[in-house]
Amino acid sequence: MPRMTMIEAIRDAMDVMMARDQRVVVFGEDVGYFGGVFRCTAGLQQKYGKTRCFDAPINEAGIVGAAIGMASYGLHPCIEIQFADYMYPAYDQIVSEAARLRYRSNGEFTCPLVIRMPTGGGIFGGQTHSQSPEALFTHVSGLKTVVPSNPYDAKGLLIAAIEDPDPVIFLEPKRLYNGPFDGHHDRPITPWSKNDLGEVPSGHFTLPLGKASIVREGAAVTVLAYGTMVYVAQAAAAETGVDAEIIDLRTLLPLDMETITASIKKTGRCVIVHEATLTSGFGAELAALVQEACFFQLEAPIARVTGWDTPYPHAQEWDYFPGPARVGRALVETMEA
Amino acid sequence: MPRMTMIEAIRDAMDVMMARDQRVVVFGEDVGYFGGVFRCTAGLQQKYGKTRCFDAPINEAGIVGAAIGMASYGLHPCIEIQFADYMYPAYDQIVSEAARLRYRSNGEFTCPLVIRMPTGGGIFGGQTHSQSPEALFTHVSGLKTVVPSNPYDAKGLLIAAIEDPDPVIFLEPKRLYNGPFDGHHDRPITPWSKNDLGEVPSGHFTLPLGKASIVREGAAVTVLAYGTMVYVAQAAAAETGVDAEIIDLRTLLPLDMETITASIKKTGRCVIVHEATLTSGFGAELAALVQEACFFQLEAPIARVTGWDTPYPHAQEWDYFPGPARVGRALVETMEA
Amino acid sequence: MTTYAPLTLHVPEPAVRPGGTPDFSNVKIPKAGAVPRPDIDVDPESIRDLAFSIIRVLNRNGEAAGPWAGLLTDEELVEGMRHMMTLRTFDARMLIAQRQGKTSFYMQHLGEEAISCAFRKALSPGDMNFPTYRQAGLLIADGYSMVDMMCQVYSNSRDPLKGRQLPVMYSSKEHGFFTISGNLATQYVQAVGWAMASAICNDTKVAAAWIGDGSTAESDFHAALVFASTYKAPVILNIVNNQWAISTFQGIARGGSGTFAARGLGFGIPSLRVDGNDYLAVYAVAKWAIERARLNLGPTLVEYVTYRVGAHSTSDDPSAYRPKTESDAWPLGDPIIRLKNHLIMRGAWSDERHKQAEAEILDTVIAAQKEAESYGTLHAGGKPSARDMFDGVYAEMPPHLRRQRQQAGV
Amino acid sequence: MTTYAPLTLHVPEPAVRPGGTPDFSNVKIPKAGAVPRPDIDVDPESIRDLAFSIIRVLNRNGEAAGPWAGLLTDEELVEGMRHMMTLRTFDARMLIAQRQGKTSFYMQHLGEEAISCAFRKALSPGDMNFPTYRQAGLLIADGYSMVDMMCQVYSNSRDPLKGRQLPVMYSSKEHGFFTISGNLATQYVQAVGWAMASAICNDTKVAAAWIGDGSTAESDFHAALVFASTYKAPVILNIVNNQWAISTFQGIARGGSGTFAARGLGFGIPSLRVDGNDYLAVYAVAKWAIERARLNLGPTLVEYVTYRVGAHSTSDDPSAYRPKTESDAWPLGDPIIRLKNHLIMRGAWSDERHKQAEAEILDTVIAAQKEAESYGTLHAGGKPSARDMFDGVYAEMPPHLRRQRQQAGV
Ligand SMILES: Cc1ncc(C[n+]2csc(CCOP(=O)(O)OP(=O)(O)O)c2C)c(N)n1
Ligand SMILES: Cc1ncc(C[n+]2csc(CCOP(=O)(O)OP(=O)(O)O)c2C)c(N)n1
Ligand SMILES: [Mg+2]
Ligand SMILES: [Mg+2]
Repeated sequence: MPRMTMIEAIRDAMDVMMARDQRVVVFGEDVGYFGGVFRCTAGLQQKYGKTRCFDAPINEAGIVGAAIGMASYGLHPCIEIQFADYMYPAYDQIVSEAARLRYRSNGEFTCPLVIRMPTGGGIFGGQTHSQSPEALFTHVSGLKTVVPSNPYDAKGLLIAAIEDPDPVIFLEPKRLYNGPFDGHHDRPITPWSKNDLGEVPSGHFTLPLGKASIVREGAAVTVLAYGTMVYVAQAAAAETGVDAEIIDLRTLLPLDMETITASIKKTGRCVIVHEATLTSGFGAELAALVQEACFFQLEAPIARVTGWDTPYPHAQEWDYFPGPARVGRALVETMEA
Repeated sequence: MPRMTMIEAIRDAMDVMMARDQRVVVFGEDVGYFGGVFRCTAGLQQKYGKTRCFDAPINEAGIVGAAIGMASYGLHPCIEIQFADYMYPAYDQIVSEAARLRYRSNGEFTCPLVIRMPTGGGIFGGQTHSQSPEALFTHVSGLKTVVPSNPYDAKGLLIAAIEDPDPVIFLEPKRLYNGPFDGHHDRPITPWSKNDLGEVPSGHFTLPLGKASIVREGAAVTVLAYGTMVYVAQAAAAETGVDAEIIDLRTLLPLDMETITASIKKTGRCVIVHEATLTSGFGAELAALVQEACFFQLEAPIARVTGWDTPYPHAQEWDYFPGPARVGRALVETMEA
Repeated sequence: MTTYAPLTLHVPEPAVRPGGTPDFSNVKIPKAGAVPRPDIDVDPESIRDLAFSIIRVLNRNGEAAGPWAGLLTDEELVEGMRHMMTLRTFDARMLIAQRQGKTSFYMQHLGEEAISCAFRKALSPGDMNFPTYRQAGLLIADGYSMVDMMCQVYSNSRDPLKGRQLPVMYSSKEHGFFTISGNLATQYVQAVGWAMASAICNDTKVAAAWIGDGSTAESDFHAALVFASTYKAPVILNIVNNQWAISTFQGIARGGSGTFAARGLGFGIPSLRVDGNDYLAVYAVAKWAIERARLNLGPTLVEYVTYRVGAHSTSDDPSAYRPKTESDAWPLGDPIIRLKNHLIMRGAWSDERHKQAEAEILDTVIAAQKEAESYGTLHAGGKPSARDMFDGVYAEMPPHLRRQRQQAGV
Repeated sequence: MTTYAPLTLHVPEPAVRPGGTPDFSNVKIPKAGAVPRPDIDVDPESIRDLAFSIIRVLNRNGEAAGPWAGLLTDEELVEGMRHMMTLRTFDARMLIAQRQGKTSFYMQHLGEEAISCAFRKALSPGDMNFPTYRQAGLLIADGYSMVDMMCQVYSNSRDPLKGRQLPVMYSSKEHGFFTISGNLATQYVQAVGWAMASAICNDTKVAAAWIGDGSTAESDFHAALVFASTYKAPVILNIVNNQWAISTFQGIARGGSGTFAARGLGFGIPSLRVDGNDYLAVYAVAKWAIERARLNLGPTLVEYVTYRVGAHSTSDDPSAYRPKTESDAWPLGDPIIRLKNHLIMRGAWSDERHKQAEAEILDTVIAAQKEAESYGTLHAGGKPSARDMFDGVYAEMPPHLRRQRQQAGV
């Protein structure tokens, strides 16, 4: 199997789908000739022509709004918002329009649309290149929200997202584009080419939206994580020696409650990790669901380790980022509670 | 003390502040000559002139964006978004700008701004006149979020919000504008003039942001509610006979965890009620906090009774609205768990 | 150094408020027939002045004049008048129904009937409108079932939208009528995207975007113009300037530009203004703009100058913010009366035939209403089920929604 | 029925891509001095053509020509040149520092120095700029401390913004420089609001909004123009058209309008284009627009025609999307060289003095850099504390944040 970075896997997913399905079109800021500031669409314009992959004006509302119109026509747009931090101007189109089209028209008009956006910190991007807005999507009925953590998943999930008949928010942890990252920013980085998860089948394959994956089996405590935090959690488990079962959620909505519940019924403890700010983050929903489903099995309070309730700072990036030390502490405390 | 509707109390708060403080300006769609579609600003233009209370173009981003500019100049704008459902076009200005101005400029530029918006259902407003987007604000560092449930609170909290040095989202449950509403839509309505909470002091007074109020003392289970749901919870308690302690949160952020924790340590049970959709609603954050703070006191899973994860439908309004029957069932189930 | 006088904020005000005498002397109205009809592939720069004039066909005497006249046969005009009369009658009945508590809300078209009725006739099957709540004429003129429309208004058991939408927020793909959003302006740019899709697919369908004067202030309006201008999308960008946005006069949205059509000038988009109460003028301009789009010549912006005679909606009382008699003073008259006079002048119509048509139409509308009410009204009779509420959020219901539906016991 | 050819989507492309020969023959450049200078209270309608021309003062021979010339003394011009040279040197040093890993990111002004440097000199104390990341000349020309700027770039212990902001996102209330947002266009409408506040308070301060060519496509641009037009806000709406938005040429944002200044025409806002590489022309137009605002005559829109000679940012490599030599072909030249030639021609400057000034400025910048680095750089030396991260989210820290700070152990 070819080895790919996450960028290559994402590009490959679009490539496969553009080749198979004339309805798939790709556009966004700088995605055409140049191929995107993270190079995710490099070469697609050359291969499929500029009416299937093109540069958009800098207007996120317009990008999503136009894509909704295209989707309702019958196309399957897969569009890029340059950074998740810049999705807010498009939020109305996403929430009030894309998410509700099928419902309000009783299925007459639908919106098969994928909105890709790089998310998360760890690249010294400051307040406006580091955000993780997933909870702002999971609150909205009609959307699905996906966060892949490796090249293999990224390709399989992105193809599934493009084939999905409904709007899918596809959040790409930019810190993982070129290799896994466990939060040890002072250590050398392993590229995907040296990691098994960089092995990605060529051609068409999908992973179902709504299925989590257990990335580490364990008996002591269940860790719920996604994106970059999957690796941070693994580092924390390794470093503390806590026998954690680590679940990579992959899709936040629909959520794989079956896998989550089975694990927590086994371990009796739960730590939730995400990079977004704490209050009303997706961890809140996870905690609420877990305590509801597993109340009588829980032996300790569910802990959340997250970004702080501040904007994402530039200089204090590693104070903000919920790294392995903080996650490790939560594991130990949860075991001791 | 004069009796007022919630509309009158809100208007009175602005009136008092416009008279005391030249810096307070009021604008929004239809708020000038006409006085607002809910009449909350009626008479203010006549009294204070059209440069202090005026009609705005229909552009919510522009309304908030211009208000941010004014606030940074030194004014204290108190602006209206006609319905909370129409705040999305302004969401970027609220999240990326208003909420972060103080932080990113290290206090050089600040944003004393109140954004009022009618929220919630119960008036057959359909998908676009019924939403409760509070969780989309509580996730954003730098914002405060207030939801009054009666005329007295509305006035005291709104004056406090206008005096606050930071941006405050002020959500007005429109179903309560003219009287309390317990969800029994088929029964006659009591106006505020017949309710003690309609007694509102004239002149200046404030209620602190961040203090909840216990509206019903009880020993069996704690109900966390705000806005319209405060009355629904009261009806449910009365009808089931469950000895619930009902807390009206009043401010969602900052949250009065002291009052919440004290109550749950006493009752050992907790039911959370809100009208917004379930997933990633503010109830998720409440559940996460409560299980963390009171894990060892809890005798039953924390229950959430909320709007369903669908858009707010028109015809099925009362199927969607979490009424006293559903809340009552949750009370009983939580007692039996 | 110069000392400067203190700045003051300019807050525009309408010429008259309740108590005052209506005054439209500031509305400059060119003679019917006076505005030239440019070639279809005209350079937008060369017709900038059309954004500041008003294209009119019907003059005061009911004659059709000038280069935009002569496109429609007597039969087509009679049909157009019937559409407008039907829409007006439909509105009148639904307004009463709302007052009777048969539904929660209604919005009428009084005075604006010509715009959507005439525009629809200029479109072809397969084209798509992205309408606001004040273009039901697009459905009426395309023969969409009035019963279905009423069932939607009543949110009853036969409501094609299963009670999910506010009254008048129709949807009919078959009739080229995109599902209406309650959010203003959002669909303007979607129309552009739909038109781009038609071009991407090398089809020949065109889109029509609709917006009100007040809503042009929304930012999505800009997004639409940027995308339409850049990609030369086959779309007609319609602005219905009915002078009011709820209680707010059009000057607040328009600001210092003389007109709304002027907004198109900054984008190199041909921008025309047309007498919105003149069925013939609306049809002619629509035809011109649609032809441009279909010939791949790109977008056209059209401002329809009209007046909202009725209240904004059943929740509104305009006497609080404008003189009660303002609509009588409106200088462009009533679209139905103007077309009627024209037809009579042409010898194709008479007062009796008009009265007869009125009666027939009323009968038809009442019959439709009876049928619709047999399927229920908002608070009585048949209604969509609570189960319907959970359907259609996604193509396939995810587990959490299934669980919620179970909890709801439906 | 006519049959129509299939539609096709128009996707604009720049004239040349890497490998091609740079070609600016489509940029029509009027002679210096050719464009008239209208009265300050001119009717916007009567100067529509200024949105399609370019106001220029310095001609090819370095002479100042025409009605916009003659506003600045030799000393002022020399000062202006020093500002531009300082900014260029500052940029060069910070670019190197970034490459050395002393900070994470940098954005330079190469080729665009005249715009912000000249504009600042036309403002008065108390006025407020709402800049983008490419107007640091506003600070340099106002005498803001370069050490403070560098400390911000380094996010070090003396960073006035405590390490919270990305490099170059300066803030200085004292110097009329609003805290920069990383989000494009958001501040354009805030500038209008600030200007409205000045008018509401009956002050005499004016605001200047700044935006790039690419960012005019953002919807907030529209919000700004609507509010400015409606309330006649005392604001100057600046558009810096440097031909590129990262890899995207200006045609994608501009679409079918010939220019960006044209966008103002739809709002009745006087809209001017000016040679952005001509210090004298920028100053003259800025002065005119600021005077209009201060006299309560309302907003002015100004498009500065320039070229982004450098990369978009340190994360960008323009050779991937445009010919490497494109900047050499740019017909409006280099702002520093042009002003230098003018001063030499005036007898107020010489090549030696220029070299000397270069050396002096380099020394000053290096000294500032040394001092700044003594307070730390991003990854070494003094840095803002983790405690700083929790401060300033609110005026008073709420309990939940206090608890989090405790948890963080800082
Ligand atoms: C985004 C948004 N903001 C506000 C509203 C509330 N609203 C509904 S209709 C209306 C006035 C629209 O006026 P106009 O565009 O002129 O259309 P008209 O009603 O005159 O046809 C307003 C403000 C809304 N529906 N959506
Ligand atoms: C809302 C938003 N969308 C996208 C971006 C990413 N971005 C940063 S700069 C830029 C290009 C801006 O080009 P232009 O406005 O021409 O300014 P210039 O860089 O040329 O000065 C883009 C797309 C952003 N910062 N904010
Ligand atoms: Mg209107
Ligand atoms: Mg640019």
